[in-house]
Amino acid sequence: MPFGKLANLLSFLFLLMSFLLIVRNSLSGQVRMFAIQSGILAALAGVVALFGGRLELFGVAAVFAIIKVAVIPSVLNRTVAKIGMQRAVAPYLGTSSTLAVCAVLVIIAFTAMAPITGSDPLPTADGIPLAFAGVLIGLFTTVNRRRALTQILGFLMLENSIFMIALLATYGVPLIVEIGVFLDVLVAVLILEVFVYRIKQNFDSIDVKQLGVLRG
Amino acid sequence: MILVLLLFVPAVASALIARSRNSSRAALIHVWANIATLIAGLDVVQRVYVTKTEIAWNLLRADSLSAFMIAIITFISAITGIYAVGYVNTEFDSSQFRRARLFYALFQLFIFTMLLAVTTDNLGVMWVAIEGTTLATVFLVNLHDNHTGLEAAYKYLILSSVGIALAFMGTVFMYYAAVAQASEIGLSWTSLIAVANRLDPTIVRLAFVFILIGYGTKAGLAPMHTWLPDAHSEAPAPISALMSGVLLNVGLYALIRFKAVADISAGPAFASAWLMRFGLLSLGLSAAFLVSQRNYKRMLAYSSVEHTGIIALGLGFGGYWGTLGALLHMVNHALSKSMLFILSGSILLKYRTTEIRGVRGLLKTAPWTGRAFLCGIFALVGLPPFGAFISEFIIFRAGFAMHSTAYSVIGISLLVVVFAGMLASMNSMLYGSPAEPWDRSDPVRLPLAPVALNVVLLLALGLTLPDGVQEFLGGVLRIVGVSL
Amino acid sequence: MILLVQWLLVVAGAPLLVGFIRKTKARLQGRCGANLWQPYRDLRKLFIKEVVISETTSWIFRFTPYVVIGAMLVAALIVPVLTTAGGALSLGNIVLLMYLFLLATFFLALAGLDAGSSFGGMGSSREMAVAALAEPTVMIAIFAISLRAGTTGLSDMINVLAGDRLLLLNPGHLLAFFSLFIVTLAETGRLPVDNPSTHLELTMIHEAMILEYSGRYLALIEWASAIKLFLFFTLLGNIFIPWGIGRTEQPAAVLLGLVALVVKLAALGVSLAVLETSVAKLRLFRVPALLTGSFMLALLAVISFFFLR
Amino acid sequence: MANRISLWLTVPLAVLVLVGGAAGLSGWSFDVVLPHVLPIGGGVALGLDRLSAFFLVIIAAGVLPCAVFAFAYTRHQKPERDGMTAALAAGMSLFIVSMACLVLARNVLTFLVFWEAMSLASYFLIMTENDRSETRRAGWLYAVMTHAGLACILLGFLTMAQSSGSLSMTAWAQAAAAIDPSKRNVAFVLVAAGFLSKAGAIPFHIWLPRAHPAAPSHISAVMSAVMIKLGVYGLVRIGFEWLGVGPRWWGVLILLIGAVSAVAGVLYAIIDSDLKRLLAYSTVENVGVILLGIGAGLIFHSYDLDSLAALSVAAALLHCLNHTIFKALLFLGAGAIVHATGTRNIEEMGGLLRRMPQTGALFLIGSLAISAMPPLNGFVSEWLTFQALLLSFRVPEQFVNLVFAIAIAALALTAGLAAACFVRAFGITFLAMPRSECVKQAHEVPWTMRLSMGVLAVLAAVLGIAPVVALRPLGYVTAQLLGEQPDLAFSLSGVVAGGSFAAIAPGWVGLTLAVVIFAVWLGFRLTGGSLRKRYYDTWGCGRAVHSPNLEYTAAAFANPFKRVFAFLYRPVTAIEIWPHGESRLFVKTIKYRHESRSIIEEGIYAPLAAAIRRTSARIRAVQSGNVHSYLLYMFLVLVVLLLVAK
Repeated sequence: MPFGKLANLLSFLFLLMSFLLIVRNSLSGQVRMFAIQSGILAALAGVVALFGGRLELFGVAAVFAIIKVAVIPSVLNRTVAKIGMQRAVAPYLGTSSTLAVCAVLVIIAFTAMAPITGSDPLPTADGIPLAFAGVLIGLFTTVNRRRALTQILGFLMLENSIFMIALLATYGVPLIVEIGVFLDVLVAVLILEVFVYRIKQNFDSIDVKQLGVLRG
Repeated sequence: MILVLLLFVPAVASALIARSRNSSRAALIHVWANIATLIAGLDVVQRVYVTKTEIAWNLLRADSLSAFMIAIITFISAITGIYAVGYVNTEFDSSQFRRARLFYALFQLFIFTMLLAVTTDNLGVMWVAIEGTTLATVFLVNLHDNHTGLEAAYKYLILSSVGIALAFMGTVFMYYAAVAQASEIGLSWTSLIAVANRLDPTIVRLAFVFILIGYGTKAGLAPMHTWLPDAHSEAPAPISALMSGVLLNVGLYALIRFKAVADISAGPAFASAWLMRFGLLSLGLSAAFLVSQRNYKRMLAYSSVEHTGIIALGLGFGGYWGTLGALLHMVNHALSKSMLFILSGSILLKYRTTEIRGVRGLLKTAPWTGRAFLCGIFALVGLPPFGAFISEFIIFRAGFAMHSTAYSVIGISLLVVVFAGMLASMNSMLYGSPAEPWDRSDPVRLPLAPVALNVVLLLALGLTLPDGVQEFLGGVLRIVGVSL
Repeated sequence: MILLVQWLLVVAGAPLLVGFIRKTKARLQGRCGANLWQPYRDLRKLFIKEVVISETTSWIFRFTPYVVIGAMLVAALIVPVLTTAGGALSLGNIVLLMYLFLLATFFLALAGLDAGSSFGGMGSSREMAVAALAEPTVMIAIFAISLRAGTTGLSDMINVLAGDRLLLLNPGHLLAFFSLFIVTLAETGRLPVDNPSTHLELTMIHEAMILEYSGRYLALIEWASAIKLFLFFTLLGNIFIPWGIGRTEQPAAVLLGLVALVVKLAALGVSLAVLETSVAKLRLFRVPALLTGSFMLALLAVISFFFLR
Repeated sequence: MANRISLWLTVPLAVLVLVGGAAGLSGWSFDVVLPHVLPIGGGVALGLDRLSAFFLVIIAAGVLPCAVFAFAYTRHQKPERDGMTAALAAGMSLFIVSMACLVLARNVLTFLVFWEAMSLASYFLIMTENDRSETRRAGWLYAVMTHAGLACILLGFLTMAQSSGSLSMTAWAQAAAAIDPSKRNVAFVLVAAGFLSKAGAIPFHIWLPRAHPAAPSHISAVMSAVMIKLGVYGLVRIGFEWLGVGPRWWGVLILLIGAVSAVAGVLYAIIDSDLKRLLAYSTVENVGVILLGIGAGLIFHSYDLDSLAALSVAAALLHCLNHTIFKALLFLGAGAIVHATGTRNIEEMGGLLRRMPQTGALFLIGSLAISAMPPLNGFVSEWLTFQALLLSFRVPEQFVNLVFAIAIAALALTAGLAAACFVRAFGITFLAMPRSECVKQAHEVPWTMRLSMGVLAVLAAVLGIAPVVALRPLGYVTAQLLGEQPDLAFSLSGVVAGGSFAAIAPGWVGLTLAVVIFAVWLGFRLTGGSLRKRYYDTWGCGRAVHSPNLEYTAAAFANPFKRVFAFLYRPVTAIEIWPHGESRLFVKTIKYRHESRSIIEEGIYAPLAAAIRRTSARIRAVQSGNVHSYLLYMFLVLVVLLLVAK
């Protein structure tokens, strides 16, 4: 199974997962989708390490798997449990129009990434547009979704896609930077947890729309 | 050696404060840490200026541009740190010791992350450090833990993290462009500059787009500035002074670093054009908000967006004068804005409201705070005796020299609108007769002294430019790749 | 020396001109009218009578008559009456003349306000309005004449104009004459603008200001307004019909100048009398329309000089 | 006690400026550059030449009496405002120094720094009595208008610096021919707009009638008499020196602005019943007259009729000096009245001539001078301006002659209206009976105030009688500026303009006037005519009762002008009638208001301010408080940039 084909398959699966994450409405379902997506990404990291001859990537893949598949989803689930039942808060765009927008975003991703895929010597180049589509979809989720937790998931999806692009384009960035990024993402999520909980206490619902007092 | 020491002091201080038992010990450690950082910082600047070369230690590296930033960071944090002690003592009574301790600890951590951002040579570590600054200040913005504090902090975190993620995107693409040329190349800025002329221009342009949006968010450029007014008006005064005065400059520092690379590979036209457009947009947008503003802390926050716009215009005009004007304007803005936020803290302590209508006859009730506030506003708005007038004059002269007269004309007319708006607010606050039961006392009187130092420096920058400083700035400009 | 003679002639002759105009007006209205020397008798009567002064007035009220007569007497020194050679002092040109008249009006208006009665105030306000609106016409008329004569000094102006044979056929010259004639009516308070012989509070402008004056002060002011009329008529006569006035100081030229002056003044006096009997007083807020009309005439005079050269 | 000492600081400063000016006029000149200060703009470059020296004399002539006036004026303030007197003195000294150095500035940055320092100092001085909200508004409007003026000047200077490649003005003069005309025209229009806003010409004058009444009287005296002239100084510099010889339309533009300012200024002054605002509007009028002279000079300069240009510039500068003297005298007079009565509204005044005889007499001299009455200095400069305009027939072009005709008509109308305005101002304030209680107890002001006014009155008389004192130095100034002596021949008493075009001997006129008046007065004394006088009531149609409300008020006096010039005032009449309770027919009180509106304010500035406020309100909707829209902005920017920035 040549290296390039495997990487493209995994990237495609990654994009599929992000689409699924958008469709799900229940918080726990979304967290589970995110865990699976991170798992796929960890596998991709392993594949790149194996074929690309980058041994230290195995370590990175392992750390990535621990943080993104185990630690963060458990933290998210703990918060979901603490928040308890939630009134369903419809996002700004319905599911069908969201998917239409995501399609457009994929096309934009392909046009934007044209120069990169054109000049990239590495076999994994074809996956980059897919990864970049993940970035745009992650960003769009934070815009579209009204619940704080889903916004955090959107942000995490964005981080994952960027890590994926790094993997596909340059077989990963130097180690020190990787660790720094993971550390920052972890701390960011922890702080966001605290805030979601604090919002729940003050506004008894995590709909971010109530946070609209500061104007002008 | 010296760089490690510079970073070591705030980190250790933050840890020590976290474990200290009473607030007076925490304050003591805090003040001494600030002074030590200032001394270390000035020593780095002195070394870089004397030896004309940079100091390097595997990951850390300080050339004249980072020495310039270190000087700003350490000086402003020392000034704000001293004032912070007075502010915390009056703001929090003894019962809220844990909150005061958290304040001091995060304050030192904040300084550590900023210093790390400017002293590291590795662009990835720089990104991590800048993301670190956001994380360090989130809880400081929400120190008072009320509804609006929570809202501001949440928005600040989400917007900054998303923005910074895009910046990392840009860094990855820049790294990709570099790897395509020379396979075994680290993510360090010096190596990037060395290979810059061989990079593929289209990829560098794409990377710079992400960098501009990402670090533009941290610097407060227009469409991405929306977190800034909320965060700076809700944070306690010393913190918003530090954020507005220095953190925005760190964002601009990252932009300057990447602009240097983009100018060599993709030609100066691309980066300058977009910087000018974003700069003018932030100037226009902030002018609209400053015309009739009701809250004086938000007024100062929007004026930060305005000044970032002016600095972006300066960088956009480029050439020797444009960049020199931008650097000088960074210093002027840092000094005047931090001074004004400190004073807004005192005003808040005395009048207990951030509404401009609520504050009247400041010159009568708190004479020294009032007079300093007057000097601050005049410095901020760019009136002659103070430095901002000179730097704006240089920037717009460069605008004319670079034949982008349209930008200069619109810029200057927007500055007049801003002047009208801020003067109206200042007039209603300083003059008039205060509401009846008023006493003539300056809150937080002693720690107000460092503000005088700010005024003196602003006047010095306004009236003269000693040769030593001009030479040092010439060195900085050479690093950025601009020569007379 | 000739200057002194001219000066005395003006001072003495002014009341006679007023008497002559009143006489002709009376004749035209079928009345027999007072004889020519009546103004002199009025002045002598006023000089003897006791002066009644209002308590509310200040020193300005008592100082104004002297200023008014002083201004008129100085003006008399400037205008060449019999000969153009006598301008020894060359005090000033026609612009100074207009300002002297404005100085007199200035003080008269102040005196009108000083008494504190509503008539004085009304008179001053209207007099100043008329004087202000007349000023542009005067200046533009002077500009028209100076274009033709190349100078604004009175005596040189007359000398230059006299040299031009076809002067009266030149449209600009005639237009300037008519505009200046209308201004004379306004400045000296003659009929279409202001009725000199009435004491009806609401219609009088010039008379209202001097309502409070009596005795020798009133005499001085009456005499000054007579001199003003005399000077305006000599100006009109000498500038617009420059022939007849003497060029040198010889007695022959001066006598010829005297004869020419008498003829011109008589003609102007009769034309004024005819005008006054045939036209009624304009409503106050129609006067600006009249003055704007005269301004247009003067402007046409200037334009005709430039465009019809 | 501290503020007494600080007041002493202003007087020596003014004397120093006077000495500098006098020395400069007599030929002493220097050029000094301080490289260490403001190094970016090439250091602080100060140079003294004859034109700067003349303006130094103007500054000193305006400031010295006001500094003396300040002594008594501030001593009677309430004690708790001690800090205010020291601030006032400090502000005044900074004001004097910045004006003096501005006149000496020789490069762009120095000029701009001192220009703004002057505006700042005057802003603080206006804000001394800041407990009134109208003062704060006036101060704000003044600061904003001045800053807008500075922005125009900055833009103009930068255009010139860019096209001539240097920051020093003298370099511009040499390179003027090489610069392409369109850039020079843009620079001229911008910088002229900036200077006109400082000089208070019509389209930019709205700050003047608000700022001057708000400031303490001696400060508004300095502002009106001196600061305005620096706008004129700038115009003369760029018109005749820095930008080289300009095209015709420069002069025509300034001439028309001057004509409009003169007429509109005096028309607004006539209907105003606030004494200090009335004087402020009359400053706009006098600036108009000065601009007429400068406009004529520019036109002659562009036709290379340099001797005529020198004559008109000399007339304009002489009017600058004269205006400084009599406007300072009038403002100090107004200050004395406000000090004595406490009110600025002339409707409430009356009968002050008996209660304040010396102030009244001095105010009368000021009124005569400003209405250009013969024996005083106003007449000489207005007469010279008339001659300059009348001499315009030597310009060959028809269109330009027509423009001059309009200018002459405007100047003449202004002269008439100014006389009417100051008859009203002096008459209603000083004559007849007092109309309010506070005016009844008015008393004469301390001697220092009267001294400063007296000095100015004497100066007005001296310059009126012997104008050669000012005309000779002006000859050298215009010679240095235009390389040509003005077309003037002047002996000790007489002045002859334009060859044999016009001659006048103001000295002799004054003398003969005095002699004739004395002779007539003496005549009565000697002839022994009936010198009997009797004091009795004013004639009131036979009714015995006589009270102040029978008097003619200021509004009534201005009514004829309001009717005739209704197109400018567009008056709004409002009548409210309060009937007695029972029936509509019995009226208790009637309130009649007849307010006029300013075309310029409503036509230009109000819509502009409303437009700015509307757009900014719409833009403010961007910060809607909703984090999703913030994220949306970032998302859109990213997408747009990806598609556009290739």
